[in-house]
Amino acid sequence: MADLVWLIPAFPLAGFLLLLVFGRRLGDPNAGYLATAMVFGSFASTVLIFFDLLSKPAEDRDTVVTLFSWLPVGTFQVDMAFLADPLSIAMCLFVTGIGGLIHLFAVGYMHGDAKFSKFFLYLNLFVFSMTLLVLGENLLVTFLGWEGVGTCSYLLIAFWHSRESAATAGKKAFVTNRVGDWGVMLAMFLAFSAVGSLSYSVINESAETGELAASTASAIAMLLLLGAAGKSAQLPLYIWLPDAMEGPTPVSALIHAATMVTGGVFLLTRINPVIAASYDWVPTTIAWVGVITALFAATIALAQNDIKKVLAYSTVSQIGYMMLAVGTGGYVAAIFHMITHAAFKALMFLGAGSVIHGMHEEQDMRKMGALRTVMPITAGTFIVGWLAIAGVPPFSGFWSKDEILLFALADSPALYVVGIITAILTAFYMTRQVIMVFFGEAKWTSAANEAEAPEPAEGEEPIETHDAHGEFKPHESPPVMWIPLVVLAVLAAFGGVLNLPKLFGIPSGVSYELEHWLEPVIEFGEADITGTWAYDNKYILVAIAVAAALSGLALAWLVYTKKRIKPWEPTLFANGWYYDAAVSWFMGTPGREGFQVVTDFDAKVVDGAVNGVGVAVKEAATEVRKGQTGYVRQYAGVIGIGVVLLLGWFVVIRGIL
Amino acid sequence: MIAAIGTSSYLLLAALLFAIGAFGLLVRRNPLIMFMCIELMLNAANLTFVALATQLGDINGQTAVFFVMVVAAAEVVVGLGILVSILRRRPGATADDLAELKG
Amino acid sequence: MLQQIDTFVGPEVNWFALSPMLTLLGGTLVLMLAGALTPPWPKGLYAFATATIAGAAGVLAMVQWDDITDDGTRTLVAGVIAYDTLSMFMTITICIGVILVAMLSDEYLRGTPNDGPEIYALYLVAAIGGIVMASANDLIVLFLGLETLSLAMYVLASSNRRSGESAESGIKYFVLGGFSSAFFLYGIALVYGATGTTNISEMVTALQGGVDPFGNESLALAGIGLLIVGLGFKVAAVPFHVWAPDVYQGAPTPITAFMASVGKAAAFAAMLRVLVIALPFYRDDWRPIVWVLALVTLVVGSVLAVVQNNVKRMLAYSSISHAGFILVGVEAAAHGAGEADPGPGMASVVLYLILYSVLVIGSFAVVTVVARNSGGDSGIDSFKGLARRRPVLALAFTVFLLAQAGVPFTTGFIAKFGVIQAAVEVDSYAIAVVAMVTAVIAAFLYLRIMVAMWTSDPAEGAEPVAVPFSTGVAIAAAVAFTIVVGIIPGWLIDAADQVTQYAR
Amino acid sequence: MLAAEAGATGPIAFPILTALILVPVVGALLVALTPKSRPEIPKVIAMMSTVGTLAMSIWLMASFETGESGFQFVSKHTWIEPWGISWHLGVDGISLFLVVLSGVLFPLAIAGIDPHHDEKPYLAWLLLLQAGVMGSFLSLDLFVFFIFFEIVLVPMYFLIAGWGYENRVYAATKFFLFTMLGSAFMLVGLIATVAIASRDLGYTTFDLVEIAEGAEFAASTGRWLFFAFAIAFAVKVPLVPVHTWLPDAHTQAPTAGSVVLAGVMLKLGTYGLLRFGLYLFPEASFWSRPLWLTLAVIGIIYGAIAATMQTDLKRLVAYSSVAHMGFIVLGTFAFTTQSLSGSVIQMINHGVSTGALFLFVGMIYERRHTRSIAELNGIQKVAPIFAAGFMVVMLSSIGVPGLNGFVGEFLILTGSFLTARWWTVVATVGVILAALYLLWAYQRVFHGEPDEENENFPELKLKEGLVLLPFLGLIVFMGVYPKPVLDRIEPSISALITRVEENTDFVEPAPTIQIGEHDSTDDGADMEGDE
Repeated sequence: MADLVWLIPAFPLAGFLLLLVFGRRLGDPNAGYLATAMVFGSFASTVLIFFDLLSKPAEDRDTVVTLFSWLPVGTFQVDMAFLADPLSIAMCLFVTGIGGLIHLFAVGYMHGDAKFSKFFLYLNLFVFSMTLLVLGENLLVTFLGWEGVGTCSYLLIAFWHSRESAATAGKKAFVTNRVGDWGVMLAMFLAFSAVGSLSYSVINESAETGELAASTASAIAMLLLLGAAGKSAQLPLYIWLPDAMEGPTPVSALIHAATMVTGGVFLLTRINPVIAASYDWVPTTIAWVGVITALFAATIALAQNDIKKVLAYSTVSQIGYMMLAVGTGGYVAAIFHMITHAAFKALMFLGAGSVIHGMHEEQDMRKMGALRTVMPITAGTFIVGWLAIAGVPPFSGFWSKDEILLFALADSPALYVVGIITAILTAFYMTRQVIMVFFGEAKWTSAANEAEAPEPAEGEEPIETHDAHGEFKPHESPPVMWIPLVVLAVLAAFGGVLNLPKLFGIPSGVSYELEHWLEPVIEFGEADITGTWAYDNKYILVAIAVAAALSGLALAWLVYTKKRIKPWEPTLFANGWYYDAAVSWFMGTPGREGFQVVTDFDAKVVDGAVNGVGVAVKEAATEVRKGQTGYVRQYAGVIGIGVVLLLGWFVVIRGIL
Repeated sequence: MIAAIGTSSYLLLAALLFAIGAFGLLVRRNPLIMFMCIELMLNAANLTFVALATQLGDINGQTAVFFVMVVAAAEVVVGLGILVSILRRRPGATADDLAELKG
Repeated sequence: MLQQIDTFVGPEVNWFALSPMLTLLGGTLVLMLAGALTPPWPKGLYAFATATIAGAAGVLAMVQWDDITDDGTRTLVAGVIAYDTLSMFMTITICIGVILVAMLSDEYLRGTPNDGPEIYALYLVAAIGGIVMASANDLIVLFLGLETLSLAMYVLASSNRRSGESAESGIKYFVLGGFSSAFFLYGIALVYGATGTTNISEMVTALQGGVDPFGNESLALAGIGLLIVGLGFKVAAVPFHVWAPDVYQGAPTPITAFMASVGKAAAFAAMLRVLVIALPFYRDDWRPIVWVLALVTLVVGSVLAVVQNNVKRMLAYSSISHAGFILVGVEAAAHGAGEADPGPGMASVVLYLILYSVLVIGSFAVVTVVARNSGGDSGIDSFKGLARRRPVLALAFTVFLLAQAGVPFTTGFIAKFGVIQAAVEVDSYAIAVVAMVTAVIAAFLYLRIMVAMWTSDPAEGAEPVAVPFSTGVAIAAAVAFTIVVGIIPGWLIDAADQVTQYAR
Repeated sequence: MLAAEAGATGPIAFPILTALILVPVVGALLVALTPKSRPEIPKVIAMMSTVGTLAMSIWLMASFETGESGFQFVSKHTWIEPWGISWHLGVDGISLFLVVLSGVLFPLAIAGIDPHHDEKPYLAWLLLLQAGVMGSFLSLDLFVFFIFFEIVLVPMYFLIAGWGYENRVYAATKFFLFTMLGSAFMLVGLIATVAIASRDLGYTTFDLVEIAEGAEFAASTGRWLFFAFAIAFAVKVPLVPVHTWLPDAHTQAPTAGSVVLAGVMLKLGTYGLLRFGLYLFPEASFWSRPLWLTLAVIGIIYGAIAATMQTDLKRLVAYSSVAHMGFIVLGTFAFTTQSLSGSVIQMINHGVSTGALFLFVGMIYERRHTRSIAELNGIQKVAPIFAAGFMVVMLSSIGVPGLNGFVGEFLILTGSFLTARWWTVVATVGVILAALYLLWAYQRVFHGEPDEENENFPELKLKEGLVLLPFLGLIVFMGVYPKPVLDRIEPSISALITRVEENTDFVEPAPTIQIGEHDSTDDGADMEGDE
C-alpha cells in the first residue's frame, strides 16, 4: 500500500502532461477542473497511505520506494526514491488537501483569464514539485522538488509577465532563492564528503550514532539554514516574498503562504538529528533568526495598506515562529503550526482574493470597509482565520503558537519575550486589517471612480467583464470560490485538535496526537522540556498568551474603531525598515557598477592586449620597412654591416687578434 | 736594400683592395664604376688565391684564378647588357635613380 | 709516336653519371641553335621542348638515384663533382621547377619580344648552374655553378624590356649579386688558404688532420664567415635578403617563381655542401650564426610580409620567412654534421625544398594569370572577389596559401613538421618555438589574401580571369602534388632520408 | 587514401571509426562537385551524409561495450612509416558521447538554419568541419590528433568569414590566429614528447597509447611538455585570460557556426586536457592543478559577470559558455570519479543546451535582424510557444535539477568538493550568477509589453519546432535519466584516475572520510554563522 507513494506525485504530473497537450483544447473552466481533480486524486492516495501507515506499529512507519537510479557515479549513488514516513505524509496531506481547495478556488478566480489553462499547468507542476520536495528520500530529490517549486513560483509570480513589476518580482524571487540554494548545494557536498551519501536515513543515522563530527554537522545545519532562509523567506533573504504578491492571489495562497514557503522548516525538521548533533550555538542561531524575523515582519505588517502585503508579512512572521520552534527543538510544534498556519493563512489569502475579486482588483484596504454587508461568507470565513492567527482560543492558531512559546521559554526567556511581543503585534495588525476591510464605513463608493479608470500597468487583469458595466458594486464570489473558503474555515477553527495539550482535563487519548504520529521522525531532535519551569506552569503561559492576543485585539479596536488613539504607522515600518530598498540599491548601484568595471576590464584590458599585439606587429613592420628604401647602395651597405657583424662575432667569440 | 715581402703582405694588400672595392660600391653612384668596384673585389680574391697558392706550393689556387677571370668577364658582359637596356630607357641614370621598388 | 707526347691524360669521365647536366646542356644548345636557325616554332612548342628536356634530365637523375643507392656514392671528373643522392634529389627538384615554370611562361611570353627560345634556354642554363652548385665537390666548381645560375638569373630578371621595374630589379640583382659573390669567392680563397685545398672531400680530411698553416684559425673562420655571407645572400637570409623583395616584385612573375623555387633550392643545396658536408670541423663556430640568421630571417620575413599590399611582394617576404624555416633545418643539421648519424636535419631541408618549390611555383602561377588580367598589377585589390569570378582558381590559390601557412593535409605542413621535428630532435626548442610563432604571424598575411578573394566583391568591370591551358595544367599539377603528398608523404620522406644516408 | 596502406587489422571487419571521418569528407566533395544548375541537390547530399554519420554514431553507442574502460572499435594502420605515424583510431567512454554529439548536432544545424547565400560551399565547409571534429575525438595518434585539431580551423574560419555578421572578418581572423598560436606550442611539445619518448621506447612512434604505456617522463620534462599541450587546449576551451576570441567568434559566426563552435569545438579543448593532459602527463597535470582550478573558478565567475552586462544576446550566451566551460575544467582537475564524469557529461550537456540557445538566438535574429537585447521586448506575449521553448533551454542552462544542465554541474561540484573544497565553494556562486544573467536577459527580451517592432514577432514555425524537439528531448532525458550515459563514461574515468594515482602520490578520497575537527568546516560554519 505505502509503496504506492509514487502515486502522490504521479497525479499532478499526469495533470501537468495532460494540460501540456490538451490544455488549450480543454480551456476554461475544464482545464481547471482537470487540474483540481488530479490534486484531489493525489490527496486521496495520500489519505490511503496515511491510514496504511497508521495500521502499522510506530517504529516501522516508513517505506522507501525507489523508482530508478538517478545519478550513479562510483561511490556517489543517488536514487530517484521516495520516503513515505509520518512527516512526509503529514506534509503531503495538507499540501495536496489545501492545494486542491485552492485549485478549486482558482477555477473561479482565474475565470476569463487569457492564459487560464497555462495557469493550471503551472499549478499542477508546482504541486508535483512540492510532493517531490516532501517525499524525497534523499537531499537531492528534495532539492529537485525544492528547485521545481522555485521555478514554478517564478513562473507564477511572473504570470502576468507583460506587467514589468510582475516580471521583476519573479526574477527577484528566483535569484534570492538561488542564494539559499548555494547553501543547500554546499550542504549536500559536505554531507556527501562526510558520510558518502545524500539519503536522509544515512545522514541522520550518522548524526544519531555521533560519527558525524559536531563541526561537520554544524556546517551542514548552518548551510541548510541559509537555504531555508531563502525558501522560507527568513532574514536576511525574505525580501522576495512581499514582491511575490504580484502573482495571482491563489498562487499567493498556495505557494507563498501554505506550502512552498514552509519547505525550509520542513527541511530543517527532516534533518533534526544533524541539528541536534551540532554545536549548541547552531539551534540558538536558528531560533533567533526565526524570532527576529517574526518580530521584524510583524512590525512591517503594522503599517501596510495593501491587503495582500499585510498577509505576506504576517506569513513571514508566522514562519519565523516555526523557525523559532525548530531552533528550540520544538519540531512537533513547528509542524503543528505549519499545518494550522497553512489552513488559516490559505483561508485568509483566498478571502483576500475573494475581496479583491469582489472589489474589482482593488487591493488598497483604505478603499474598502464594511464589506461584511455585501460579501457575508467571505467576511465570516475571514474572521475565523483572523481569530485563528491572532491566537484566540479555541481556534487552531492558539494551540500551535502556544506550543511554540512553551518551547521558546523552556529554551530562553528572551526568545519567549520577543515571541509574546510578536503575538501582540500579530493580533493587532490582523485586527486592523479585519476592521479596515470588513467593518467601519464603506469607502468603496468613492473607490468606484478609481475603478472606472484602471491604471495602465494593470492592463492585463484577469476579468475584463467587470469593467464593462458602469456603476460599481462589490459582490459575493461564486460558490466555486466560497466553498473552499468554508472548508478552510472549518479547518482553521478546529485544526487545534491535531495536537491538543494535556490541559483543561483533555483526555490523553486525544492529546498530542500529532506528536505521537511524528515521534519516529523527530524523537532524536525533539527537545525534552519535561521538568522545566515552563513545562510545569503551562497554565500561566496559556494565560499570558490569551492575554497577549486579547490585548492586541483590544488595542486595535480602540485605535481603528473607537479612534481613541490615533493610528501609529511610521513610514519606517511602511517601508519595511528600508531593508529591501537598501538591498535593491546595493544590487542596482555599486553591484552593477562593479560588474560593469569587470566587463570593461575584459573589453579594454584583456581584449585590448590581444588586439594590441596585432597593432604592435603592424607598427613595428611599418617602421622596419622604411629601411627598405630601394637604393641599391644602401642595400649593399646593409649587407656590408651584416658582414662586419658576422666577422666581428668570430673576432669576439674566438678572441682572434 | 730590398725588404722581403711575405705572403701576409700580399694577403694584406688583397684585403685592402677588397675593402676599397666594397667601399667604392657603397659610395659611388655611377653604375659603371660600381661594376669596376666589383671587378676590383674579385681581383682582390684572385690575388689572395695566387699568394696562398704560392705559399702552399699548390697549383689549384692558381688555376682557380683563371676560372674567376672568365667569370668576371662574363659578369661584365651581362652587367653592361642590363645597364645599356636601362640607359636606353633613361639616359644618364645613376644607381640612385633606380628606386621604384621599395618598402 | 704520339703516345710518347701523350703524357697528359685528362681525368676519366663517367659520361652517364653526368647525363642529367649534359642533357640540359645539349637541350640548351639545341634550343638556341634551332631558335636562331629555324622560323619561330608553333604555339607552345618551346615550352614543351624545355619541359621535355628537363623531364628527361629528371628521369635520368631518378635512374642514377637507384644506381647510387645500390652501389654507393662516388665523385666524378677528378673528384670535383659529387655523385650522391643529394645532388640527384636537387637535380630532380630543379627539373620539376623548370618544367612547371616553363609551362606557365609559355602563355606569358606570347606576344612579347621575348617570345622565343631565349628565355627557356636561360632557364635550362640556370638549371645547370643550380645542379652544379648542388653537386659540386669543389668550392671553385661550386662558385662556377653559382655564377652560371646568377648570370642567367640577372638576365631573366631584367628580361622584360618593356617594364622599368624589370630592368631595375635586374640591375639591383646584378650589383648586389656581384657584390655578394665577390665575398663568396674571397671566402673560398681564405678557406683555401686555411686548408690548402678547395676540394670538399680533401678539405674534410685535411681538417680532420687539423692542417692550419698559419697557426691560428683566423683565415678559416674569416673564410667561413664570408662563405656564409655569399650563401646567405643567395638564400635571402636576413640581413642579406635586401635584394629579394625588390627583385621578386620587379621581375616577370614566372621568373619570380623560378627564382623562389630553383634559385632557393640550389642555394640551400650549396649551403648544405659548404657548411654541413665540407666544414663539419667548424660546425660549432658557424652553427650559432645559422641560428641567429634563422631567427632574424623568420621574424623579419613574416613581420614585414604583414604590411605589404602587393601580393608578389607579400610572397617575396613570405619566401624569406620560409627561408628562415629552412635555416632552422640547416641549424638542426649542423648538430650532427660530419657524424656517422647526422640526424634528420639535412633530410628535412631537402624535403622542405622540394615541397616548397612546387608550392611557390603554384602560388606565383596564380599571381601570373591574375596580374595579367589586371594589366600586370599584382596589388591585392586585383584579387578581390576572385572566388566570384573564378572559383576554381581561387580555391587553388587558397590551397597554396593554406599550405604555405602550414595547414595539415598539405605539403606545407609536412615540410614545416619535418623541420621542426629535426630541430626538436637536437633540442633546439627555442628556435622551433620561434619558427612556429612566426608562422602564425605569417598566416595573417595568407588570411588577408584569402579574405580578399572570398569575402569581398570584384571591382566592377573586372572581366573573368583567363586561365591559359598550360598554366592551368601547371596549377592543377601543383595542387594535386600539394594535397596528395600532403596526405601520403611517406615515400618522399623516405627519399629525403636517403639523402642524408648517401651524401658524401 | 588509406585503403592503400590499410591491412584490415581492426578487431571489427567494418572500420566504423574511419567511416565516421570519411563519410563527411566524401559528402563534402560530392557537394562541392554538384553543378550550379542543380541548386537543390547539395542540401540533399549534405543531409544524407550527416544523417548517415548520425546513424553510424548511434550504432556505435548502441554496440559500445558498457563497463569497458579501454578503447573500442580500434583500427590501426601504418600511415607515415618513416615518422612512426599510424592511423590509429579508437573510442572510449570519454570520447564516445562527444562523437555522438557531433553526429547529432550537424544534421540539426544543417536542417535548421538557412545560410541565405552560397549554400553549396557553406554545406561543404560544414561537412569538412564535421570530419575534422570526428577525427579529433577518435584519433589515438598524436600526429593524427594534431592534424585534425588544426584542420578544423579552416572550415570554421571560412564559415565565420563567409557567412557571418557585420564584423565577421575580424572575428574569423582573430579566431584563426589565436587558436593557431596555441597549437604552435602544442606542435613543438608534441614532437618533443615523441622525441623524448622514443629514447625510452627505443623507436619513434606517435602512438598515444604506446607512449603513455611505455614512456617515462621525468617530472621536469613532463611538466614542460604538458604545458606546451595545455596552452593550446586552454585557448580552445577557452580559459580566462585567453578567451577573448570566443565572444567575437560566437557573435559573428552564422548560427550553425555558433552551434557547432559551442557544441563541439570548445570540447576539443576540454577533451584534449583529459586525453593529452591527465592521461599522457598525469604527474604534471596533478602538479599544476592549483593553477587550473584557479583559472577555472575565475572563468566561472568572470564569465558570468561579463555575461550579465552584455547588451548583445549572442555575446551573452558566448560569455555564459566561458562560465560553463570553467565548470568542466574545474571538474577535470579535481581528479575524482564524480567530478571527471561530471566534466564529461557536462561537455555533452553544454553542447546540447548552448547549441539550442544559439539556435534560438539565431531564430530571433532571423525574425528581427538584431541581437541587441535593448531592441527586443515582450516576445512572450506574441510568441508564447517560442518563449516556452527558450525558457526550458534557459532553465537547463541555469542548472535547474531535472534538466540536463544540473547533472553535470552538480556532479562536478560534488566531486570537486572532495579534493578542491574552497575552489568549489566559490565556483558554486556561479550557480547564482547564472540565474541572474539569464533571467535578467529573459525578462528584458521576453517579458513586458511588445513595442511595434516586436508585436508582429512570428511564432515558432513547425520546421523550427521539429529541429528544436530533439534538443528539448535530450535536455529532459539527460536530466532525468543520465544513468545509461554515466554507466558508459565511468569505467574510462576510473581507469584514468587509477593512472593518475599510479603516477602521483594522489589518492582519490573515499567519500566516507570523517572530516572530523577539520577547522575548515568550522570556518564553513562561521561563514554562515552571522545571520
